[in-house]
Amino acid sequence: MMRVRVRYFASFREATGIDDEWVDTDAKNLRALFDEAMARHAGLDHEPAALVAVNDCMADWDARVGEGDEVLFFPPVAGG
Amino acid sequence: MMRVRVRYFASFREATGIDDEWVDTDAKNLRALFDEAMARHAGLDHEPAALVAVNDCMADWDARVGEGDEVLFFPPVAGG
Amino acid sequence: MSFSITDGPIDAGALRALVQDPHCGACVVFEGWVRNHNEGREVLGLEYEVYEPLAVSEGLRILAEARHRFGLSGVACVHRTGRLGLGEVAVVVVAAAAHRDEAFRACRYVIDEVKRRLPIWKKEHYRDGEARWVNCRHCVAADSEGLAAS
Amino acid sequence: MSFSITDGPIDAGALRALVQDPHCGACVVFEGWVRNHNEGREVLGLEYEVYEPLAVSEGLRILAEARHRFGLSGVACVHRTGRLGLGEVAVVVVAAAAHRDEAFRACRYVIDEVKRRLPIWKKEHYRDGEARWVNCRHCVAADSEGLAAS
Repeated sequence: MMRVRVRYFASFREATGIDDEWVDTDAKNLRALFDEAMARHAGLDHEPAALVAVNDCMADWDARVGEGDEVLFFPPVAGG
Repeated sequence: MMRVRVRYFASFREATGIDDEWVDTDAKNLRALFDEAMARHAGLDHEPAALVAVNDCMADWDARVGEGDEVLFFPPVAGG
Repeated sequence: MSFSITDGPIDAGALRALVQDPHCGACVVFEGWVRNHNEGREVLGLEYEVYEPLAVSEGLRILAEARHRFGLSGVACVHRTGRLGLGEVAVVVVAAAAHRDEAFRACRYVIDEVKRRLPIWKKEHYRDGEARWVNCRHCVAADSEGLAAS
Repeated sequence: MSFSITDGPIDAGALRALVQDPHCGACVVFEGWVRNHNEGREVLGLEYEVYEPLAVSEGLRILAEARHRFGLSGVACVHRTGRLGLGEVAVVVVAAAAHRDEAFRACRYVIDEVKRRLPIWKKEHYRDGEARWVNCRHCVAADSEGLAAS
């Protein structure tokens, strides 16, 4: 079991109703961590174009989660 | 025999040493008119990308010449 | 090479000055403007949310890629955050190169990657009072307590 | 839609204002700058010769083509004539459209056609005192009585 900080942005923040939370998890990768977040937050849903970052670096969904990581869940981006 | 005005631009003007001239000609098209100009002006030479205009409209080299036309001989352009 | 996020008006002239270089014969500028319609709906304004730490580092990465790929002399980008009204400039990209082909391709590359990769989100506010996060498949239209009501 | 020839500095901001439109989400600007080298030779400056009556009518034709092909809202171009120093702006094209793809393609189309079709000629003045009409295969280098000596 490890402890990570999870942050939600834009529509994900509105769907969960929170900016961030501390989570105790055994998730083996970031995808599994997002699945757990969906189980906790009814409004949160899969977005195929969603992105994820760990400790301010863009990451792959199958990257592993580490103790104390700050994980950023980004809904599909729309700059410009 | 018709009388036309011929004008030279940029490198063509420098090659002929004149801005323009009146010419009596039987040239059947603009290409033939340019050939006659080359015969008169030793410095003038074929430029494959040269353009021609008649009475301020772009024209094809095989277009016919008319009495009183103003014919503009343009060396290869280089705007921009 | 310069990438920044601002909550005030973008000075496109200052950005252009950043890339000026006597070796360059071509400069291409892209400006994104807030337009009054999207997908058939009348837009009143929009707001951007930007996660700045990563937007800036990833933005600089995009500029470095463009410089490397296209042999650019200079390239710069500024993106707005916060609320914008109709006609305001949301983003500017400038790219300068010896010849125009590189400048056009680099400018296009940067704006395409900015839209695809940066953690920036856009919420449009419509005349009918609704507001919606753009590009978000599942999001229900948010309520109207935002810009559209102000 | 506006095309003009000028012998003074080009005001890119004024040109951009001409194409502003609340329907447009994208504006692409091309600027051609006088650069300090060409084909390996050091350039000190250049001069343009323009045959204005036809440059303007053909220029307007190019803008109309771009507008028709790419569904543009606004498009404009200004080209310099006469002598220019290093770094000066020789030509500006602005194209505004609902989306960026049309704006990029239209801006590129206009500058490509301007360079290909308009009766405008460019003479480069080099550090070694020579001057040469650009694009002119057979021209011998002209003597140095022009800009390079001044």
